Amino acid sequence: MQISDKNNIELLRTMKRIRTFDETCQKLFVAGRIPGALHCYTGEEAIATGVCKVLEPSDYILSTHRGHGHLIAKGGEFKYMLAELFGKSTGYCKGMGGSMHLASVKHGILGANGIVGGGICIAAGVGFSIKYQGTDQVVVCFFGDGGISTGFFHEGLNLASIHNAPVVFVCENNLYSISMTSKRATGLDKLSTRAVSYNMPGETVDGNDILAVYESAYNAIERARAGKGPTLLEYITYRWRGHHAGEAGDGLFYREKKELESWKTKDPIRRYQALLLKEGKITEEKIEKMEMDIQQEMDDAIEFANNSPYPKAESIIELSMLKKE
Amino acid sequence: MQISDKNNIELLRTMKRIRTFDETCQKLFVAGRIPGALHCYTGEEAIATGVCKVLEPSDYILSTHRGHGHLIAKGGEFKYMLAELFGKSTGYCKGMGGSMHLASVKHGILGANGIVGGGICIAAGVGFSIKYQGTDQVVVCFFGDGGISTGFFHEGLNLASIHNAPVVFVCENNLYSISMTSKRATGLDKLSTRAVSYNMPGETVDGNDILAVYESAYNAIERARAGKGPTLLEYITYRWRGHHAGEAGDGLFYREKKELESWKTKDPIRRYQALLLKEGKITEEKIEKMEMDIQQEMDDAIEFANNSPYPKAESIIELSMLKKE
Amino acid sequence: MREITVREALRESLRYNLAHNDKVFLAGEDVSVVGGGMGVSKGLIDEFGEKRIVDTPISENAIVGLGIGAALTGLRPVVEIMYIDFVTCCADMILNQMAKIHFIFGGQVKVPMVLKTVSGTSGGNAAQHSNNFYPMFLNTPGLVVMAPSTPYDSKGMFNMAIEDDNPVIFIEHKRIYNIKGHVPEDHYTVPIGVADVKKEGQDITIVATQALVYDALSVAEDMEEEGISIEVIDPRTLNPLDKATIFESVKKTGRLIIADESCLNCGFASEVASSVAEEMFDYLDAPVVRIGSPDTSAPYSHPLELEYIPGKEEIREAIKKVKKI
Amino acid sequence: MREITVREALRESLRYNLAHNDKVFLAGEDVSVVGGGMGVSKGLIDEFGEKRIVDTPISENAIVGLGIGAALTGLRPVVEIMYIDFVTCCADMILNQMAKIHFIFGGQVKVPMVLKTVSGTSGGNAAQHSNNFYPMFLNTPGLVVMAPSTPYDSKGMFNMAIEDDNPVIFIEHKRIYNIKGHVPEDHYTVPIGVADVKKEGQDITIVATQALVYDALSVAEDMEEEGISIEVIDPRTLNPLDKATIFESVKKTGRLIIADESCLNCGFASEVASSVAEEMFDYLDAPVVRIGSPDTSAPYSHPLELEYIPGKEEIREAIKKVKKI
Ligand SMILES: Cc1ncc(C[n+]2csc(CCOP(=O)(O)OP(=O)(O)O)c2C)c(N)n1
Ligand SMILES: Cc1ncc(C[n+]2csc(CCOP(=O)(O)OP(=O)(O)O)c2C)c(N)n1
Ligand SMILES: [Mg+2]
Ligand SMILES: [Mg+2]
Repeated sequence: MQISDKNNIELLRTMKRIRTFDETCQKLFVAGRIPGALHCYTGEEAIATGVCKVLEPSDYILSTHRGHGHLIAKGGEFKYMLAELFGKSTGYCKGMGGSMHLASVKHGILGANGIVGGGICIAAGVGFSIKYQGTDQVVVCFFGDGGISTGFFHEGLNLASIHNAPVVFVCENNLYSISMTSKRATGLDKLSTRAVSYNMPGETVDGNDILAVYESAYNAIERARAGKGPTLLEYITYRWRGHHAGEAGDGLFYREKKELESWKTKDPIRRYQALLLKEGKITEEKIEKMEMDIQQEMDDAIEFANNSPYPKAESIIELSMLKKE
Repeated sequence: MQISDKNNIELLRTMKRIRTFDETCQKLFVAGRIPGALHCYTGEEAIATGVCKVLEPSDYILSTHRGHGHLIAKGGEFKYMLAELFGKSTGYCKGMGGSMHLASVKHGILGANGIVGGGICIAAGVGFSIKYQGTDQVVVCFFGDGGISTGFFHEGLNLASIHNAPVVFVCENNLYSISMTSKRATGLDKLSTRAVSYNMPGETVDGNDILAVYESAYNAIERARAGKGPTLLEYITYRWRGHHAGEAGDGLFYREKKELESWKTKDPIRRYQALLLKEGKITEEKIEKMEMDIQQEMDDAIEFANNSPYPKAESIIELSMLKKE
Repeated sequence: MREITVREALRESLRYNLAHNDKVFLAGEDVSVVGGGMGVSKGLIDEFGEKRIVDTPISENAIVGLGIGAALTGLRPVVEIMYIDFVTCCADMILNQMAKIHFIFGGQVKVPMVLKTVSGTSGGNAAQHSNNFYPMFLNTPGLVVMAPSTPYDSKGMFNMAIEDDNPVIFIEHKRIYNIKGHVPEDHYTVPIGVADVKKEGQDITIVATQALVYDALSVAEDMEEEGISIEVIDPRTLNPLDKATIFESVKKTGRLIIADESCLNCGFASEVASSVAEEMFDYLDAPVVRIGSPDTSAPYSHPLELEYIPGKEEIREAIKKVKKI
Repeated sequence: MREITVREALRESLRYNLAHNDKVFLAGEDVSVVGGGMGVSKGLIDEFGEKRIVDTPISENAIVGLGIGAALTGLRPVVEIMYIDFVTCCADMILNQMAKIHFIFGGQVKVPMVLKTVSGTSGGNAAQHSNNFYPMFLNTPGLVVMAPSTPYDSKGMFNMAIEDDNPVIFIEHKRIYNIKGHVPEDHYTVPIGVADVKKEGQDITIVATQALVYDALSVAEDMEEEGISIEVIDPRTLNPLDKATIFESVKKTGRLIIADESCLNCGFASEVASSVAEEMFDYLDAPVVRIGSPDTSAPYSHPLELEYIPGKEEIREAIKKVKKI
C-alpha cells in the first residue's frame, strides 16, 4: 500500500503526539493534578493513528475509557482535552465529563465511555443513521479485548450486520482487561474469529505495525463506505502503563516484567521512525523539530488548562435537562 | 444409533403427551380458562422429547416461555402443570408463576423464563456449580432462535466455554421470534455457526426428526458428562400455532399458509409413528391405547386442576421474602 | 366530538410525526406487521415501509443503542421496548448513556429520542411481565418521563415527546389502551411538566397516574354522594414533576392520597409524599397515604392478581384514613 | 481493642466464610490478584486458589447468572459487580431473576447468594462511576439490601449476608473503606432489618447511611455545643427497613432528617420520609428534610463534585430548617 510522504510524516507525528500527551498525563496524575480514572494509551498509539488517518473529518468514532489516542488522532486538540482533564470550563465537556467522557462532537468524536462496551450498540445506531440519511460517512467503534465479552458486543455487531451498516469495529487487544488475559476470558487465539457469528469479515493484525494497521483499516473503511457492510478488526498490542494511572508498578503484579520489556522492544513509534529514517523519508533533525513542536503544544496546553476557570456550580443544574426555549 | 424398543415407544408417548397437553391448553385458553401468555409447543415436540430422553433424573434443564414440552419430557406431571396454569395452589409454583415460570425443582427443572434468553447465564452458573461440586450431572439450556440475539447468549456461552462446564445449549429454531424470521434477525443460514465464537462444537439438526435429535443430543450430553465441555445444538423446527395462544389465526398474518401446511406434513409425531409402524415396533392398537391413556391423563388433570383451591391471598406476602426460622 | 381510544390516539401521533418529519422512524421488536407489543403501530408499515418502521432482533441494548446513535447524528428516533419489564435488558443504555450523554458531554449534543414502553399488571402475565419499573428512571437524572392516562393526553404528549430535545421515556399502560375519549384531529401538544386537574374538589387531593386516574375519578364520583369533594390530579409527566399544581391543591384540601401502580418502596408515590411532607407540611391536616403495588412480586393466579393490583378499594380505604372526622 | 478498617473487616468475613464453608466462593472481575474493584479480596487467591476465587470476563450478566445458577444448585456464591454503576449491565439478572425466583417458583427454591458492589461519588470518577443505583433494588421486591457504615457492621453484616437464605445486595461505599473501628476477632453476625442508634439524642432524628453516618455524627457533636441533641440512626439494612426504631425516635424528637447519598427523586430518603409522613404524622413537629445527591448527573470537575456530594453542610442546613425555634 502506497502512502504519501506527507502522510508518512503525519502518522509519525500523530503517534508521537499521543505518546507525549498520555505520558504527560500519567505524570500529572501521579502529581495529583488530574483526578478520577486515567487510562494511558502508551504503547498502543499505532492503532488510533492508523485507523483515524483513513477517516474523513465528517466520519464518526466511538471511543473507550482508554480514549485519548482516539481523540487526538481524530482531530482533538491538546488544550481542550487537558482542560477537561483538569475539570475546567474550557474543556471539551466543560469539565463535566473528564477522561472517561471526552467527546468533541464537531470532530465526529461521539465520546469516550466509562462503560466497557458501552459504545458498541451506539455505533451500530450511528451506522444505521448514516445509511438512513444516505450519506457516505463511516463510523469506527473502538473497544478493548475486555469489551468483546459484553452483551453489547453481540447485540451491536449483529444489528450492524443485518443492516449492512457502515461500521468498522476495532478491537484493541492489549492482551489484558485489567488483570484478566484475553485468552483466559475467551479461550480464543484470535478474537476476530467472532466476526463469523455476524456474517462479516474479521481480521487479526499486528497493532504495533502502523502500516499494517493503516492498510487493514483502509480496506475495512472503504468497504463500509462502499456500502458493503461492517468489519471486525482485531489489533494485537500491549499497554506499557498500568491499567489506570494509579495502578501500582505498571501492573507488574499480574504480568511479567519480561513480557512488558519484550513489548517495549516492539514500540510502534520507534519501529516506524526507524523505517522512515532508513527509507530516507525523514531526518533526525526533522524528528527533533517535530518533538520540540509537540512538547511546545503540550506545554501550551498545560498553561491553557491551568489558567482556565473551573465551571460554575450552576452549570450542573443547567446541564441536567434541556429547557424549551 | 440403536434405541431400545422400550425407549422407542417412550419417545412416541412423550411426543404425544406434549401434543395433547398443549393442544388442550390452547383450547382452554381460547375458552378463557387459562389467563396470561400461553405459548404452545405444537409441532416442536421432537426436540424436548429427544433431548430430555438422554438426561438422567438428576440432570438439570433451564426452559423458556414455550416450555411445557421441556417440562413434560423431563418428568413434569400434567396435573400439577395444569393446576399451575389454572392459578391453583396445587400447581408446581402454587399458582404464583403460571406458564412462563413453570418449574419443578425436584425434577431438575429450574424454570421456564418470561425473559427471552433469561435462562442462558443461569445455565452457565449451573454448569459451573456442577463442576465445582464434582458430580457428573449435566444441564441443558433451551432457548429460541430469538434468544440467540440477546446479550445473555453471548455472555452465557462464553462463561460456560471458559469453564469447560457441562452445559448443552439447545437453540430451538422455529424460524420465527414472533414475526421476525431468524434469517432476518441474524443474517445467518445456520445459527450453530456461532459456536465457533465460543470455541465449542456446533451442529444444526432436523428438529422434526426425533432420532436425529436424540443422537445429536446424546453425543453432546455425553461429551459434557465426560468433562469435555459445552456444545451448541440448533434444531430446525416450526410452530403450528400462533406465537401465543391468543394470537390471531395461528400467526398467518406474518407467515404463509403454504409454509405452515408444508411443515405440517413434516409432523414429527406422525413421521416417527409411521416409522415405528413400518418397522413393526408398534401396532395400531397399541397406539390407540396409548392415545386413550394420554387423554385420560389429560382429563384427570383438568379435573384435578378444576377441583383445586386458589392460593390464599396471604401467600403473596409469605413468599415475598424468606424469614429466619 | 370525535372519540377514539388511547391506542388509536398514540397511533395517530406516530402517523402524524412519521408523515411530517422524515427524521422520525420507529424501531423495536415486531413493530411492523404485529404493530409492536400492544398493537400501537399496527398498519403503519403499509403507509411508511420498512425504512421507517424497523423490526429489530431481540436485542434490547441494540434497540436503545440504535436510538441513541441515530439521535446523536440528527434523527429523531422512536424506539419501543415491548414491555417495561425488559428495560432491565438495556438498563445501561438508558441509565448510563441515554440519560447522561447530554450532561457528560457538557451540553455539546442533545439526544432527542423517545423510548416508548408499557407498564402495569394485568391479565395473569405474572411477575416478569407485570413490573412497573419506572421509578428507576425517576431516580436517574436526565430523562423526561411521561405517563398519560387519557386519549387526549396520549396524543398530545406523544407529539410533545417527539418534539422535545431531551430523551423521553414514554410509558403506556396495559389496562387503558381501549379507553375512549375526545381527541382533536388537529395536531397539538401537551406541555411537559404540567399536571392536569382531572376533577376539582375541596376536601381531599388524590394524585393519580394512568389506570388509577380512572379509579380515582370513579371513587371521587361516589364520594360526592357522601358529601366528600375530591380533587383528582394527574401529573401526566412524572419527571419533571409539576409540584406547584399538587402543592396548590394540598394547600386547599390539607389531605393527600397518592395512587400510582409502581411498588411502594421508593416508588413514585414516595416521591410525591415526601415532597409534600417537606414543603407543604404546615398545610397538611392528616397523614399522607400512599397507594401502590405491594412490595412483593406480582402473582400469576387470577384472584391474587386482583388483590395485588391497587384500585378503587385501596382508594376508598385511603379516603377513610385521611378524611375529616 | 483491635481496630481495623472497613476493607479489612470485609476481607476478614470473606476469609472466614471461605475457610468454614466450602460451598462459598467469590466470583467477579479481577477479584483474584487485584482483589476486585476496591481491593477487598486482595490476597485471598493465595489462600484459597482459583477454584474459590474466580476471575470472570467483563460479562455482568454472566457473573450474576453464575451466582444464581450456583445458588439454585446448593452453593452459596458471593459475586462482585465492580461498581454499582454496572448493575445496569445485569439489571435483568438481578431484578427479574435473582429477586423473583423464590416467589415465582412458589417457594420451591431459595437463592442464597450475595451480590457485593460499591456505591458513592468520589475522586472525580464522573457520572458513570458515581451512581448510587440502589433505589431500584428497594423498588423491586425480593432482595435484602444491606449498606453498612462501620467496620463492625461491615463484618457482621457480611457474615449475615452469606448466612441468610435470601438473595442479598451488599453495598459498600467508596469513601469509607479506610475508616477504622473496633472489630472482634470472633465470628458474629449483625441481624437483618435491625437499625443501630449510633448516637442517642432528644431533639432531632437523623437517619443516615454509609458515609453520611460519619457526617451526621460529626455535625451532631458540634451541635451538642449549641445545646441541640441529635439522635443518629443508621438503618444498616435498607430492605427490610427497621421502621420501628426510626418511628420510636421520631416519637421522641418530632423532627426528622434523612441523609442518604442516592439521588433524591424516588431515592431511599423518599421512602423513609414518606413512611414517617404516613405513619408518624401526628408526632412530627416540623417538616421532614431529605438530603441526597441532587437530581443531576455527577460532575467530573473537582470543585463541582464537592458541591454535588451531600455532606455536613447539607446536614447543618437541614438542622436549621427543622430545629425548634
Ligand atoms: C461494564 C463494565 N464493567 C466493568 C468495568 C470496569 N473496567 C473498566 S476498564 C476494565 C477493563 C477493560 O479491558 P479492555 O476492554 O480490554 O480495555 P483496556 O483497559 O485493556 O484498554 C474494566 C473491567 C466497566 N468500566 N464497565
Ligand atoms: C428480553 C425479552 N424481550 C422481548 C420479549 C417478548 N417476547 C416474548 S417471546 C418473544 C419471541 C421469542 O422468540 P424465540 O426466542 O424464537 O422463541 P419462540 O417464541 O419462537 O419459541 C418475544 C420477543 C421477552 N419476553 N423478553
Ligand atoms: Mg485490554
Ligand atoms: Mg423462535
